[in-house]
Order: sequence, then structure tokens, then C-alpha cells
Amino acid sequence: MTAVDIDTNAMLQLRRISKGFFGLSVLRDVTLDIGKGGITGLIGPNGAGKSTLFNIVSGFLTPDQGDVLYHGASIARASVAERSREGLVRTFQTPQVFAHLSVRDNLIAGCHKLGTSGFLANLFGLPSSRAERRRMAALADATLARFGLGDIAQIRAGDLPVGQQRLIELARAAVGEPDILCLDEPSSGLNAEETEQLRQMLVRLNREGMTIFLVSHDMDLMGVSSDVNVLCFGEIIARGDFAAIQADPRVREAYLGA
Amino acid sequence: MTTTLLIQSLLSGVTNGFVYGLIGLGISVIYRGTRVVNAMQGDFALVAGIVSYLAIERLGAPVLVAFLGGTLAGGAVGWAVELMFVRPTKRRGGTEDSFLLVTLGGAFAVSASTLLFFGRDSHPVRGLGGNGSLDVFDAAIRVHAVWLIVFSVLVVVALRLFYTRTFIGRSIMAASIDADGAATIGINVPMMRTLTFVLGGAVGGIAGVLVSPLITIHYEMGLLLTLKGFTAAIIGTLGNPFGAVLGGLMLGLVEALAIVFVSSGYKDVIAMAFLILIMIAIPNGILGRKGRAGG
Amino acid sequence: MLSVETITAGYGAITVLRDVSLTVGANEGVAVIGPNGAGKSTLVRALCGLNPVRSGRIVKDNREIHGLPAHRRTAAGIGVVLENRRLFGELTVRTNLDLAAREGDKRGSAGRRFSLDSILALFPFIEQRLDAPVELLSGGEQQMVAIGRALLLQPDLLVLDEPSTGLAPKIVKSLVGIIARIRGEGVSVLLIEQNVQLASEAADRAYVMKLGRVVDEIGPENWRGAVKDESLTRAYLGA
Amino acid sequence: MSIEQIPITRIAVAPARSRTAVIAILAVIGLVAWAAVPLVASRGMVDLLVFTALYAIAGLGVAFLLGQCGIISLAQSVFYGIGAYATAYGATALGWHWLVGLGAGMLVSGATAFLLGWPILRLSGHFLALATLALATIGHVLFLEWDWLTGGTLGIGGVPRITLFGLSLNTPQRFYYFVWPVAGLVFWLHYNLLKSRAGYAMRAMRDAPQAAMVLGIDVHRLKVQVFVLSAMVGSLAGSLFANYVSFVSVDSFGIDKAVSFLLLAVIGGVQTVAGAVFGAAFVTIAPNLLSKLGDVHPLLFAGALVLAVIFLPQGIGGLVRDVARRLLPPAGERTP
Amino acid sequence: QSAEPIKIGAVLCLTGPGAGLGQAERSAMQLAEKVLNEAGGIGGRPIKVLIEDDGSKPDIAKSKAEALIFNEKVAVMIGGSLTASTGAIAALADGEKMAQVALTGLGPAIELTYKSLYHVLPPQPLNAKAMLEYTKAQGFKKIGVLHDSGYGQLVFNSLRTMARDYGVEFVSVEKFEVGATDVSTQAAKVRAANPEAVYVVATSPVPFRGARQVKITQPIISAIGSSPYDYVRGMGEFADDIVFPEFLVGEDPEPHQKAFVELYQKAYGSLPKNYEAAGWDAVHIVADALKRAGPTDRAAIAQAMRQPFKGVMASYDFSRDDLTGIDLSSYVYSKLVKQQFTRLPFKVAR
Ligand SMILES: Nc1ncnc2c1ncn2[C@@H]1O[C@H](COP(=O)(O)OP(=O)(O)OP(=O)(O)O)[C@@H](O)[C@H]1O
Ligand SMILES: Nc1ncnc2c1ncn2[C@@H]1O[C@H](COP(=O)(O)OP(=O)(O)OP(=O)(O)O)[C@@H](O)[C@H]1O
Ligand SMILES: [Mg+2]
Ligand SMILES: [Mg+2]
Repeated sequence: MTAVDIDTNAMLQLRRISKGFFGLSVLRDVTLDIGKGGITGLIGPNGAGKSTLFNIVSGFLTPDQGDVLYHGASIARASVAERSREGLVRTFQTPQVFAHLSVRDNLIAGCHKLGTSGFLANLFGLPSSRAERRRMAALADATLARFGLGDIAQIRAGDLPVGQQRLIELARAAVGEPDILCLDEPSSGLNAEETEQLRQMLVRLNREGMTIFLVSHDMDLMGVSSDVNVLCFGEIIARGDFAAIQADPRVREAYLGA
Repeated sequence: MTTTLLIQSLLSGVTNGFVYGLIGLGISVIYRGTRVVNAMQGDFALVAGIVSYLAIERLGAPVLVAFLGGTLAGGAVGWAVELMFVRPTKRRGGTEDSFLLVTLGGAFAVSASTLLFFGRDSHPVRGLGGNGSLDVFDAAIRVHAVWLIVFSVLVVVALRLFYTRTFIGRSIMAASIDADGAATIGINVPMMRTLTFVLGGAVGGIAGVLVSPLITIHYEMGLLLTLKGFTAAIIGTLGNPFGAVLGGLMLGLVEALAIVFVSSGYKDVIAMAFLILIMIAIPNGILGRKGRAGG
Repeated sequence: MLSVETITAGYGAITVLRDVSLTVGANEGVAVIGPNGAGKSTLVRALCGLNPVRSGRIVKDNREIHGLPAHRRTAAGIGVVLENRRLFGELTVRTNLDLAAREGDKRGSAGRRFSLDSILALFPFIEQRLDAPVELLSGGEQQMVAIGRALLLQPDLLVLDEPSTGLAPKIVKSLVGIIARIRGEGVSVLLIEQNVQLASEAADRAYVMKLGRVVDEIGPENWRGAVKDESLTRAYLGA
Repeated sequence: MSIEQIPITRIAVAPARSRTAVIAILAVIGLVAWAAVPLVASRGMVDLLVFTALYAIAGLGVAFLLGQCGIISLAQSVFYGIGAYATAYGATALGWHWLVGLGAGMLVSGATAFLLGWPILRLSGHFLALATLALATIGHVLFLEWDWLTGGTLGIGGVPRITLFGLSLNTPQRFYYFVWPVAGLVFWLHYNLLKSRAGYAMRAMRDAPQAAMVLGIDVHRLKVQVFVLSAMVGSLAGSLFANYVSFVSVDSFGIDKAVSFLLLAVIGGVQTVAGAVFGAAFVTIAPNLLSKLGDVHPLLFAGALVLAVIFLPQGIGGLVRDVARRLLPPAGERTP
Repeated sequence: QSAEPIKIGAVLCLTGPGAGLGQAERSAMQLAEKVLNEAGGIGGRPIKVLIEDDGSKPDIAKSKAEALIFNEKVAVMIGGSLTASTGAIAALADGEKMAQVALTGLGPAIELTYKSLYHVLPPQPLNAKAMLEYTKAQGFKKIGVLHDSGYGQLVFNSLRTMARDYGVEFVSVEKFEVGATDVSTQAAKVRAANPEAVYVVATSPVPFRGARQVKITQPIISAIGSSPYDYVRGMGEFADDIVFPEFLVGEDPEPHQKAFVELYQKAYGSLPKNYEAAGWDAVHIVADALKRAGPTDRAAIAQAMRQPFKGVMASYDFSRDDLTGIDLSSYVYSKLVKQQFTRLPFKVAR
């Protein structure tokens, strides 16, 4: 942890991150702050390195250089699961639902880190373990209702259309009450109406105190972010509020199109 | 320890390595084309061995003709297995484990039929160059073993060309990676799967005819070969034919050196422990490539 | 050129599509829109033969094709981009394209409209990544390869299941142009799309699906302005 | 809000009363039938049912790993062997009470599984399967080589039978009444696990490991835990086996045994806990019945195996579950 | 014959790795059954040998024995073909005080604990002695050993303890797993030690081929378990200069064996060897005991067996401590010369 970089208002700080794959340099010196309690957007052309950045933040990849600070402390050594238990959760660009589990069970699994029961308590079916499961189920049911997934609660998640799988992934991430939620293109496959609902959901979650880090190609959705960063071929080329970004000629040229 | 002993162990290690590799090759071919881990690859070899034995001993056929017959028999068995076992399993929604088990059932069936119809005897099969041996610094290697190595290399090269250069080869891979995607670009997926089994069977057949002169054929040999072949194929990154032979060589040499330098009783312990260490050190297999982690 | 007549299809015991009918004329662009789970992707799968049609007919160029297995429908001139792309991840971009090109070549030089070069012209980024395994590409990059692969089949009917998924806005905008160019080559396009902006610009008219049925047809006159027409959007595109 | 603060309310509808009644009636009938078997069945048949229970216990460990965690384990024969040798050697050479041998076997198995599982469970897919196969090979060789402990091929004879309340369990009938409750206990424990936080985590990890990690599931740790559990259960079965047969030999702990545990798991159906019982019954009873037909029996068994796999992709347990679902009145809450 | 047959149970390895033993035993047992019944059976009642297959697995052997003893209510058990199966059956039969005639030789440790278990094949210490006697007579002192981890290991364990008494030194001992397909490295290691003769003990032809292929030219001395024709055929042209201490050389039987060999050859068209003779003797031993003790009293049957019996394979004396009573004088020595067995004049003096 380096003292200079402490910004009390930033929840997640990326410090001079570089990453390459076999000679292909994907991220170069990326420095980025995600403010606490806000919705920070990240946009950029296809192949810019957004998902790679997410992989680094969530711990699937280690950067070649640079550091990731969470609440001011480096989490470079923490595993994916540890980061998640610390409140840092992400979704995937291609939705990864637990295909053989029902939607409800997907959410119950999502409650994992809220529980505390040990393996042995689970094995022997101690009352505490049973009570915990009932609470997990109750929480899952509440969240199902909140995300409007009640009707499909008993359907195997793998049989659902992609759009709904996305919603499940989001609900499953949210049920664990993360401090920061990193969403990789949550709206692709959703139509305008559904995207609008998603937008409202994000606003609601954010208002309840969840910090959101959002990657999306959908400019309607991106409108929720208070602060947008533009990543272009491994480098941040612009940052600012959404309106300013939309007006930025470099962004228009590289990303939005005329 | 004498140099002769060292050379002898290297020669046997290499020979065995190719034996394992040849079986592993077939497992890799089938896995590559269908994602089925075939537990009866050694039994393809057994059938081919029996056919070539019968052709030589009962019909007096020349060795090469008998070998050709054995190879074809292997292909035919592969075809039958796909049609009768694998396809129905797939149609009824079998999982990956189902395929392993259904081929395991096939392996039991071949072994049981061999005992029932062919008897419990071990049979020596005449090889290329008869039982003649070559001397290498007083160590010996069967002439046939040299041929086995030559043919194995040829098969690997041919397979490599087949998969990289021919459209059929690439279509086979495409069909196994994403069946739906393949169907929509005009690839006949069921046919590719059948073809894969025919090819895997034929590779098993080649293995059988090449291996049986070295080890004698016996109703129990199928599963034993399969186990070694698995090891070779998986160490060499399942689905990569070249890797299977490399994996086989590694296994053969480790075994041989373990015998020479440690103890023959603990040969398997050492070889298997070594393999586990290798896998832990190189988790994607010796020829593997890391996929995209995360999203 | 394509007429789907009261087809029913589904998965296992589940019936998803019920009596779906639609037509696509020669050189026409037709969109299918509808909420999540309406059965749009199932329709695509039925068209290209991945899901069997339980009743009804699919007729293309006066030929019944619903009995044909999937791999023989490319020869009938159907090219599809499936949902989730369905590329061959371990194979290189080039091989992915070559395999389709080879199938396309079987259609003879008369129907030949696209070549590797023309695909590279549409999506220039592909050129640098030709020899990379396609699974390493980013989501959007893969989407472009998938479109290129379908085009190399030299279809006269291109079916696109949400082609804009994961694409940057700039590329999505250029998709309108790309689809126009494709149609300019004499290819009809059936476009499944959530992005109504794109759909309305790239297609001439549209079908609206809900719960496995076609609930409405929007003719060219209303469709062109559909995006601007708030009420229409709400009525048809809402869940 | 932490999970403790959420009120315990059953959101799901309480199970329909008729269903509970039907299940209760079925349970009573089942229990009576179970208790009556040794009184009516021949001793040979009861013996097979004892083996069914033993294999079901060991096989459950394999089925659980495969079905809930997606891990193919071919190493169960090793732990089965450790249990058997701990009991046999402990009782014959050291004069241990059977419970001591059983406990020692489970401890040694658990420790072994922990030490070996820690590194190898970082592998995945076929590499992991191969690593467990390698363990099975190593175990088998060591059982042979350490014949001062195991008796090698000659084995260890004269393992004392279990005595409970002064009653020696020296007949299949008596052992039957002992081993099935033990099996029931083991199944109950696994059922608990299945329904618990850890159970959901396992299935999550099986279906999408990356997503599971993102939800805070320590995938590696969980795998090691289940592997250790599976090993201990295997060891338990091995100990009981040694007590029951009273003779152990290295031939019982070869790779073929590991394969047959896997086989019974899949045939039984790995998604259901009870599947292992059906699978175990299949591998013990089917060969026995078929062997009446003469030397062709291994071929027939192979055929039966193939047919079972083809026609029951979810295993026998899956079939039973589906039938039960169809016949029983619907439940309010359904979990797989 | 309308009388109720007397049931004899047998659990053999008819499939699996031990099939070579069990099938050989079965053919002779069925022949014995037929011959005995044609001669009038036992006290007017025919015998019925119920033969079950254990698939070479001890657990199954136990279950089969369970069914034979309690469901079929057999009077006596015969089997198993492999040591592990024998042990599993014995654990049950002994508790029931039922006489059991095993087709294996376990060794004194086990034989002394089970009082109703008799063997028709010699225990491994005796086999080892028979090998060592021949070795000593030939004047070999430095011996290399190549053995498998099953049968070979058992024999070698005995060889090791007795070698010194015979002035024999093992200059190299190499082992391989049952079912190994190649043992040339082990053989090369044996060769490198320059032994005067080599012991090869295994239930497979592979090591014999392997030894010759790495140019071990020394004489090979083997054990009875390696002598079946199944293996000899597998050795092919390497079946040469190999000596077996065994009991029956079908090509040149001893006078008391001639009748059996002829009978067997007539019935099956092939020559019998040790395991056939053992199966034949087992049934006859049982029949003899049943004749004297009647078919019902288990203890009496077991007791009735406890006496000398002159069999085809050997002369047994079951009253001895090891419950076998075979001694070295029963061994005959054969040598493979160009794939043909010939009986050697060598005999161990009584
Ligand atoms: N494991 C890898 N090996 C090689 N190249 C990779 C790997 N992962 C990503 N890349 C490459 O890095 C670049 C950035 O990929 P990334 O997935 O981060 O892009 P993205 O910004 O998320 O794009 P999209 O918007 O299309 O999802 C791409 O060109 C991709 O091909
Ligand atoms: N493999 C499957 N098994 C069972 N049901 C399925 C399967 N795939 C899809 N379905 C069901 O079919 C219905 C239609 O799905 P489909 O994917 O066609 O919808 P869609 O209109 O394409 O939705 P989206 O806009 O999300 O892609 C859904 O209710 C879904 O649950
Ligand atoms: Mg991305
Ligand atoms: Mg869809």
C-alpha cells in the first residue's frame, strides 16, 4: 500500500496497470479510480481491453505491471474468492449461470458468502446450518421477487434465454450484497424496455449503497454512470461525465461513430 | 550399472513409449473428434491383433497383408461402436461420464468375447523381421520394434497433416468443438463423429497389429493398454495426437529409468508420482495452451 | 423466397413456437422483434435445422426444407449467425472462415458474392488476428468473425440472431451499412434484433413475437418510423 | 443486512398434506420390507445385500464427488483399502477393537486425502481424473509392496467379526441389520450436505467454477473438503468389509475396484444421493444373477451395462426419482 | 440313478485373470464327476459338483461360497483357484467347520489357523524348495530372479528365506506387475548381474520372452504356476531351455498318471497338466471322504480327509501339519525344449 495514492473517496483504484498476451499488448499503464458510492462507466471499442481489465480487477488475471487498490489497500495477492468475500463481485460478458440449478438455487448459491456455517456443521445438519439455509432461501426468494424472476424460479437456468440468464447473473451477484459490483455488458441481449428496467435496477442498487463499475456498449444504459472512462486500445483516452464524453470528438471518432 | 544396461533400458523405454503412444494416439483422435474419452482403445488393438494373428496363422497371409486386415478390422469395430453404443447414448442425452462408461462396457464385452471365443491362451504374433533383434552396443531391440517406431512416426505425421491440411480433418475438429455451429456451416456432424470413430478404430488397429508382436495377445490386454494409453494421451494434452506420443515416450522412459535407477518394485509408484508432479507443474499438459481466463 | 408456414417447435417436452408463420421476399430485409424468451432464437434454430419442426412447413425457393438436416440447409442458401456466436474456439480465425468458405464454394461461382478479402474489408481488424485462436478474441471481435463466417457460406438468405450483441456503437452503426451492402449483393436478410434503431434502419418491415407466437406484423410504412414512434415501441417491444 | 438478520419465514408453500402422508406411508412400507428381507431371502441373497450396502457407502463418496463437484475420482479403491487394512492389521496384529481400526482407517484416509488432494485438486478435468488414477496405481503397488503390513497377495485372514452387545455379527443376516443403518447414516449426512450452504456451493462450482469463485466460494478448499469426506467414507466401507469378510487381500483393492465404484456411481445416477444404492445393487447382484447362465456371463454383464447407460442417462436413481415425481402428489417446494 | 445327488460346491476363477487356472480345473472336475458317477457314485447316490465363477475376485468368491454353503447346502467346498479367493472362502468355510479343498497352496501360516482347509497344490515354500533342489543339483550358485508381483512374489518370498541353505545367492532380483506387457528392462538388469541361471516366476509368458530377447542365454528355472500350456504357447519359439518342477508331464506321464492322461485326452483332445490333475484329485479326495463319512456330518467329513491320499498329481498326506502333505518326492521335473515338454530324469530323493 502506497500512501501517495490514497484517495478516501475511491473504492477501487487501478494504478498503472499493464497487461499483454504473448507479445500482444492489451493494457498499457491504465490508471483509473472508481469512486465510492458512484456508478463508474467504462467504454471503448471492441478489443480495447475492458474485459481484460475486469479480469484483473476480479483476480482472474495478474497484471504484468501495476497494482489494484481496494479501500486503499493492495489486493494484488488476493484470490478471486477472497476479493468477492471482501465485497468485490463481477459478472461475465457471456453469462455464466449455474446451468443445472434452478433460478432460485442459483440465487441461494449466490448467498454463499453471507453464510458462516462450516463444512462439518453442514454435514451433520446442525440446526444452525439448517436455519442458515432457510435464511438463504428466504433472501433468495426476496431477491427473486425484487428482480421480477419469481415466475421462473423453478426453471433450470441453463434452459432460459440469454437475456434472462443475464438478469439471473445480476440478481445472483446482488443477492450477496457486494460493496462494488462490476458488470460486463449486462444489457446485451435485452430489448429497450428490459434495458430500461435494468437501468432502474442499477440506480436502485446504487442508491442502496452499492458502487457500480459498468462496462457496456449500450449508450442508453451508460447514461446512468456519473463518471465515464474511455479505454481505447489499452489506454485511457478520456474521462469525464457522460455528456462530456459523448461530445468528445476523439471518443466519437474511436467509439461512438459519427 | 553397465552402459549396456542403460542402453537397453532406453531402448525398451522408447519402444514401450511408442506402444503407449500409439494407444494414446487413438484415444486422442477420438477425443479430438467427439469429446468422448474412449475406454476401449486397447480393445480395438486387441481385435486387430487377433485378426492379424488369425490371418497369419490360420490363413498363412503375409505379415503386411495381415496387418492391413487388422487395421481395417480396427476401423470396422470403431464404426460399429459409434453406431451401436455412442450414437444412441448421445441421442438419449448421455453425459460425458456416460460415454466413458458405455465404452468401458464395450471394453468388457471385447475382453469377455475374446476369452469366450478365442480362448485364454497368450498368442505370439509374428512381426516384421520375425523375431529378429538388432544389436546396439550389446543391447537388443526387436527389428519389429524399429518398424513400430517408424510406423508410429508416420501415423503421427499423417494425422497432423490430416488435421491441419485437409478440410475433413478441420471439419472433424469443428464439429466436436461446436456441433451446432458446425451444422450451420454445412458440416455433417453425425458423419464426422462416425468418421472419427472409424479413424480412431483404425489407429487402434494399427496400434494392435504393431504392438501384438511385441507383447503377445491375450484377452486381458485391452484394458491394460488403455490405461497406459490414457496416461500417455492425457499427459500429452488430450486431443493432441503428437502429444500422445510425447506423453507415451515420457511414460516409457520414466518407467525404464525408474527400474534401472531405483527399483523395479516401485517402478509404477515412481512413474505415477512423476506424472502427478509434471501435471502440477504444467497444469495444461505438455502441449496445452491456456484458454481465456475470466470473461 | 422463404416462407414459414405455421410451424411448431421446441425443446424436448417443451413447445416454444406455436403456429409461427412469416415470409421473407427476395432481397428483402425483415426484422423479428420481441421480448426476452419470445422464441426468436428458437425460430432461428428451427430455420437452420437445429430444432426439428414438429408441424408446419418451411419453404425456400419453392422447395420444402424443413425435413432437411441442418448441414444441408446451407446448400439451400441459408446462412445463420447463431446466438452466442458458436465459433470454433480452439481453431484460428482463418480456419473458422475457411471452413465456411469451402462450403460456400460448393454453391458455384454464380452465387458467389463474398470472399475472404471482402470480409476483411467489412471488418478490417480481423486481418491482424487471422492466426489467433478465435476463443482468445474479445466478445465483439468474435461477433464480427461470426458474421463473416456466415457470409462466406454465400447465402441468399442471411439470418442474424442479435448480431449487435457486444458490438461497440460505432460498429453497430456500421452494421446498418454492412447489412445494406449485403442486401445490395442480392441477399435477403432475416434480422432478429433487440436494438430497434438498428432493426428499423436495416430492415424493411418486421414481425413481432411474444410467447412463441407472431402477434403482429408491422408493414414498411409504420416500420421505418417505428423507433421514433414511442407508443409503438412501448406496445410491441415491452415485456 | 447480514444473513442472521433475515427472518426465518418459509416463503415456499408448505408441502401438501397428502404428499407428506404418502411419503410417510411409503417410508413405513419400505422400512418393514427392509426389516423383513433377511427373514425371507436366502442367505446368499442377504450376503449380496450386505455387499450392496458396503459398495453403496464407498460408491456414494465417488458419486458425490462426481455428481455434486464434477470430479471423477478413480482413487476410491485406495481409501477402501486403507480402511480394510487398518481394521485387519489393527485387529490381528495389534489386537485393536474394531472401532479403533475403523477410526484409524478413517483418520489415515482423511489425512492421505488431504495431503494428496491439496496439490492434485488444483488440476481439473481429465488431468485430475488421471491424477486419481495414478493414485490408485500407487496405492495398489504399495499394498503389494508393503506385505509386512498387508500380507500382500496372501492377505490377512482371521479378522475378528464385530461384536455388538455381546452378539457377534458373524452371519450376513446380522451384519445386514448393522450395515444398512450405518449406510443410512452416511446417506443422511450426505443429504444434509447436499441441502446446505456447502451443497449449493459445490453444485455452483461444478456448473461454472469461475462464477462460483466470483460469488466468494473457495473452490479449491471445498474440493479438498469433499475429497477428504469421500475418502473417509470409502475407508469406512473398507473397514466394515474387512470385518464382514474377515479376510482381506490386495486383490480387493485394485484399479478394477476403483473402476467399479465409478461405474456404480454413474449407473446409479450421480445426481441423487440414493443413486449409489441402486448402482451398488446393480454391480453386486447383476453379475451374480447372470453368472447362472454360464461362461457367457461377463459378456452379458457388459451388455447390461451398456444398455443401462444408454437408456438411463440419469442413472437408475434418476429413473426412480422421475417415477416418484410423477406418482407422488406435487410438493410445495421443489429442490433437486 | 434316481437318488438325490450329493452336492459339492466349487468356486473357481473361470473368467478374469485367473481363468487359465479355473477353466483347466473345471474340465478335470467335470470329468471326475462323470467318471465317479458312472462308477456308481457314493453309496448309490451320484455326486453333483456345482461350479461357480468368482471372476477372479475374492469378494465374489465369498458371496458364491455363501450361496453354495447355505442355499445349496453343499457337503464340501472346493476352491478357489487363486490365493485371495481361497482365503475369502476359507474365512467362511472354516467358521462353518466345512471341509474345503483348495486348489492353491497358501503357506503354513494360514494353513495352521484353518483346520478344515486342505490343499492339493503345494505351498510356496515347497515349490521354492523344489526349484532350489534342482538348482543345487546343477551346481548353480549365482541366480538372477525375474518375477511378477503376484504369484511370483509369493514364490520368491519363500525362495529368499531358503536360498542360503542351498548355497544359492541371488545376484539380481527384479519384479514386474501382473499383466506387464514388457519386462525387458528388468530382464536386462538381471542379465547385467551375470547369473549362472535365472529364475523366472510369473503367470504370463511375457517375462520368458523378455528374458530371451535381451539375450539372457542362461538356463531358466521356473515354477509350477508358469507351466500351463496357455503360457507355453505364448512363449512361441522362446519356449526353450526352461525347467519346471511340477507334477504331471502329459507328454510323458508317470505310471500312476497314465490312466488319467488318457482319459482326459480322450474327453477333451488335449493333454492335461498340473491344474487339471489337481482338479481331478480334489473331486476324488472329496468323494473318498464322503464315502467314508457320509454326506451330512461336516466335522466327520473334514476329519475323514485328514489322512493320506494317493492322487494322480501327487501323494498327499493331509494328516500332516501343513494339511497338504505333499513332499518333494512327488515333484517331477520337465524341460521345455523347442516348445516341447520332456520329462527330466531328475528326482529329489525322499
Ligand atoms: N488470453 C488471451 N490471449 C490472447 N489475447 C487475448 C487474451 N485475452 C484477451 N486477448 C485480446 O486482448 C484484446 C482485448 O480483449 P478484451 O476482451 O479485454 O476486450 P474488450 O474490451 O472486452 O472487447 P469487447 O468489447 O469486444 O468485449 C483483444 O484483442 C483480445 O483478442
Ligand atoms: N435448451 C432449452 N431447453 C428448454 N427450453 C429452452 C431451451 N432453450 C430455450 N428454451 C425456452 O424457449 C423459450 C424461448 O427461448 P428463445 O431463446 O427462443 O428466446 P428469445 O426470444 O431468443 O430470447 P432472447 O431475446 O433472450 O434471446 C424460452 O422460454 C426458453 O426458456
Ligand atoms: Mg469484453
Ligand atoms: Mg435469443
